[in-house]
Amino acid sequence: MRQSSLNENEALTTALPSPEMVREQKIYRTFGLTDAEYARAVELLAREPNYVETGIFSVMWSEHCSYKSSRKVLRRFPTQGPQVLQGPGENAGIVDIGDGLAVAFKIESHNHPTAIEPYQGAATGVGGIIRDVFTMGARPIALLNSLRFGELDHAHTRYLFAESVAGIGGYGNCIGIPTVGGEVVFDNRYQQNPLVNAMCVGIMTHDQIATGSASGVGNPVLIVGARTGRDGIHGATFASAEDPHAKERSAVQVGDPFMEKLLLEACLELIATGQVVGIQDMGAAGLTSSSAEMASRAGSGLTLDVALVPCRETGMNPYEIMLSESQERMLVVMRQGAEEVAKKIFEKWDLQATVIGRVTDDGMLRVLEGGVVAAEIPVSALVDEAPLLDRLALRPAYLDELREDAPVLAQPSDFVAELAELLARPTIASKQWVYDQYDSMVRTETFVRPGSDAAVVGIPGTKKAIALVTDGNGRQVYLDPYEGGLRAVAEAARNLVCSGARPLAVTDCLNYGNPEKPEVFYQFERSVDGLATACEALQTPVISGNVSLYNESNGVDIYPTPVIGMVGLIEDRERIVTSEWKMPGDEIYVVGALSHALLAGVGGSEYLALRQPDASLKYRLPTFDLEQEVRLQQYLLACAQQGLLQSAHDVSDGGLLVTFAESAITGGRGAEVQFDFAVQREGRAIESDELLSLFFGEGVSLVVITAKPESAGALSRLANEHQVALTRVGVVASTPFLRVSVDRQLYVHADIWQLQAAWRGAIASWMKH
Amino acid sequence: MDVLAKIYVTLKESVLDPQGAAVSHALHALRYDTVSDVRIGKYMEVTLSAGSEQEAHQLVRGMCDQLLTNPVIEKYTYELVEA
Amino acid sequence: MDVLAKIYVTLKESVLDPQGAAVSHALHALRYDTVSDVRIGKYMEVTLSAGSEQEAHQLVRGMCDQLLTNPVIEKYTYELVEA
Amino acid sequence: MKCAVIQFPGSNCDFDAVKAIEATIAQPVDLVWHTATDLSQYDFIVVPGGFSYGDYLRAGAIARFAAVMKEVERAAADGRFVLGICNGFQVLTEAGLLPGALRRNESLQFRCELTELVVANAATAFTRHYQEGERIVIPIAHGEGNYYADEQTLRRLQTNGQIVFRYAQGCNPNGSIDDIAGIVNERGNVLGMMPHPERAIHSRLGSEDGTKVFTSILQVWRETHAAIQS
Ligand SMILES: Nc1ncnc2c1ncn2[C@@H]1O[C@H](COP(=O)(O)OP(=O)(O)O)[C@@H](O)[C@H]1O
Ligand SMILES: [Mg+2]
Repeated sequence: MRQSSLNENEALTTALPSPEMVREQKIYRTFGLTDAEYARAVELLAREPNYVETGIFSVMWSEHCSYKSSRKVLRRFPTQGPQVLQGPGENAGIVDIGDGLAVAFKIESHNHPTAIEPYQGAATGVGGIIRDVFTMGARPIALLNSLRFGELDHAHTRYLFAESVAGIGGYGNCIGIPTVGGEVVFDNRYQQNPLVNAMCVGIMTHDQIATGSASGVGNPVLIVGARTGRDGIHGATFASAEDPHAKERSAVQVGDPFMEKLLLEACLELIATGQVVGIQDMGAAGLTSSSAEMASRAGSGLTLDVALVPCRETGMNPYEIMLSESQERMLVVMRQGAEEVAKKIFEKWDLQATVIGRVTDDGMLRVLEGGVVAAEIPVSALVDEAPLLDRLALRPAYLDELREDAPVLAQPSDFVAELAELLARPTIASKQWVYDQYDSMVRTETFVRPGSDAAVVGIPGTKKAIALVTDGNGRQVYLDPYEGGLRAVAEAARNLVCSGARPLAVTDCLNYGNPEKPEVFYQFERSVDGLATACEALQTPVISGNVSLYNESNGVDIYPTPVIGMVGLIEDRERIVTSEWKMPGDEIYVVGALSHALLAGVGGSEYLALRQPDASLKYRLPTFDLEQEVRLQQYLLACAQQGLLQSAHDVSDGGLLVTFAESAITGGRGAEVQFDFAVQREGRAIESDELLSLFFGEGVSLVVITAKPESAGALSRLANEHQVALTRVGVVASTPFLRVSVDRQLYVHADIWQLQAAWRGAIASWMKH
Repeated sequence: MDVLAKIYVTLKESVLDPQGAAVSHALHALRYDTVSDVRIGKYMEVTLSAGSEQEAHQLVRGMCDQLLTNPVIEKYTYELVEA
Repeated sequence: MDVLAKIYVTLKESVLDPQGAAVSHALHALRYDTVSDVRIGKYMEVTLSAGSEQEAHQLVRGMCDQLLTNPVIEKYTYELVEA
Repeated sequence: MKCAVIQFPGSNCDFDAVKAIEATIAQPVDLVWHTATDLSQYDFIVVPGGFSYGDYLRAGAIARFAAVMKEVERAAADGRFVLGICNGFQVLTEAGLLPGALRRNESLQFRCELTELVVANAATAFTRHYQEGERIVIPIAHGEGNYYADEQTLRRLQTNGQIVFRYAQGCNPNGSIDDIAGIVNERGNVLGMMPHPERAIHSRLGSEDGTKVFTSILQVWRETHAAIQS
């Protein structure tokens, strides 16, 4: 197979620096390889790597591709369960939803590109995650996005936010996959490092599952889709660079959603022929990582000739072709002799499918340029021998300085004004300005559009539907990495349950600062412990995910921000539950320990951040009761499945009053709500702290549900069975007023249309600036 | 003085221009066979007043760098015309 | 001969240009106070070969009228540069 | 009534249109690839929504040159029914089958929401089952739906009753002149509209008000067909 020696190659092919120059001038450092890593590469090769090989090592061993900081920690996640058909390790995870059907999903970050070219950065993030899903043989049916930006009073933040949203919409709308949900949080901690995490969900039959494995000696390897240009060379390396602007050195990729739509259709048609051995999308580190990973999974080798790769630009050398991050490309291994099948299908879609190499059995990734060897590296050296770090983790001092007592906050004289102000905070306000820019309805299966606790999408040809959500709360994870981790998973699952869905599995996007700082690494480890524990308890294994580190600028790290993407199953689409209040006369209940809600305080809450911004990082997060949470969720699910719920909405950002207000606004209905603590308190009057904790605290898992009066008996029987606290607190009114009193004293008497104005218009009015 | 700045923004050569590619393809389908390349960019006309030609140059360059283009993927040229 | 056609497409005067208005607004916010008007159009570079200059003109006009512009809302001018 | 839904590269509401035809009027329907050169067997042709050819250059500008468009033109000339939805409307205006043009939304943003429409002409083949002046809710999803026609054309549309749907007062989502959401050609057999009736055929989707577009056509077709046969 080997056609010429490496020395000849140097002379013959390119004018790239020699291996000696790479060593002597320490060129590897500019690629992001450390001295020790370079030495290790020399050892593994038993010679000095040439320029191309050095480039290949550097991207494969970058944080982005090798997960060298995080890999060990990620092993703590539970990944198994009867529903799991494909766990982590492939392009996307897959869970069974019965009837021979399965759902594939994954979430991925595109934070660094977005910081410097928000439209294209966000757009190509969406493009990448869609490829991950259709690579598995699944038809993408829904997208979600989880976003973090600085505060909107900053012009540059508004630019980043507006362009990112436009880019996400631009890609998803064009390709015809509905964007059905997500979240947006605004906090100055993200001003320099916005987070854009995109999630894609696809549907498939069990027999369509494709994987990214290059097996079968002699099988042809094809590159399909877009031509290769000099886009984003070394993007993977720079994604791990401290300063996102360092990435400017490499070109940012421009996405072509039209091309991807064709690629998607062509690939699904190709996979359906049964002639595909393996298929993998080309994301970070392009041809290099896709080929190495495919060979590694099969324990095989690959020989590729870059001269056969269709290029967009002239004069591209092997280094550039191997490292290009041009979008909308895939690597496909076909059965021998089936090349024509691929070519025919791709021709119909006006796309190229070009054989560029073969599968071998010698475990080598061999790159030729017109038959001449340009690089030759054992696949195992790139993948299995990639560095694995034991980063130092140190408990940050700030955690021990957090105060346990309640912050001193004056009791507001006007709770309605307080509530309106909270509702107008961009993090809490309606995200309609965002999701109206997304086509959330294409495919005509979106039963619950953005705006409820979770989105719900129908499964054609069945009675089933799936519920989808992303959730994360960086400030809470910062205040308590472990408990914050628990909460992130619990909240995602709770949102699914509130829509009537049984949570199935998790995909996670772990966004953190610089892992070389022991304090940041501690946050990472401890929060993963929290996430893992909650996933275990809620029986939602992690089936796919993504890690984004080095979200840091000028020495300031973002909050540790794990984002949880979760999918749940609704067996009967007639049993979907939404969050808006429905009928006057429906009874309102709070599920969960209300008595604790009085005492848990406002630590970690949006309310504290609003009232005392300086104190918002100084008070402890209330502790979280995971067992209680599990029972609460099982109870809600049982209620939903028996059709007892008219609405359900969990208490999250902003606390209980915000939850009431949102259900009132979206339902266009007021309510009469009365809490009665007098008896249990033996007449002692409620204190100001307790009132604030009840109204604005975010410490205790609570869900507000409404039900028809005749359901009362069944609801409380089930509550006894599941040992959860259920308190009837009021009724949905026929007037548009939300009235809330505690121990017979009226605190809130709000016109819901006024609340609506505050809530609905807030982001739009910022964006008019 | 009143100036009309004509600003031409194009994608950098190395950056993919999907729009240009699609149009090129369409022109071929319409039998414009001799077309070898199409790049699509933006054309902006900005009318402004400035104290001097030099200031006009400064202003136009400023707005191009700050707002009208993103140097990561685009480049621009411009002309000034007395308006 | 190889020709580069530089084509400038703008909205007709009678057609509102919301994009221009938005950019103008943004420039004012950035304190470019002397900007009085912004119009935004397209700039296209088409490389082609033609037997003569006259043929090049014909080809470019043809593709502009047929595909590159919509006469209901747009107008265009172009220049030919020897490539 | 035989129905066709055209597929361009980049169409993405093609399957939704098929589903809607099956669900509302249960007539035979085929997906027809853009290279097709014979549509003579079809009575009703839908040019669906999406981003044909990426909507690059201008929405619909490239699709209008697809081979199948000659056949769509022929169908229109024959008096058969053509319905352009969203991108389909853009294609039909670019092709000159309908007057005017669709510009970028005034907000410069893509918009997807349920919009309230008023049926401005309930006498067309496409709106027979609505009441004149009826308010209906149908979703939109577009970035370039801002309808424009010069004054003369607009006046002609108005006097001929060619304006079929208007956005309800105060609900114009894109800046269209005279709140225009959908128009027919003079002959009345070609309708273009930005809102998506195929997305409004079941309460689960938020509205079923789009159903009557399909049932109207079927009824008119049946009447003319019966007339021809007798
Ligand atoms: N970036 C976004 N894209 C799409 N939908 C969004 C986005 N941000 C928020 N939403 C939608 O707005 C609603 C409220 O979001 P959020 O306040 O995060 O809900 P919750 O507190 O229940 O998690 C949800 O339906 C969510 O899907
Ligand atoms: Mg919620």
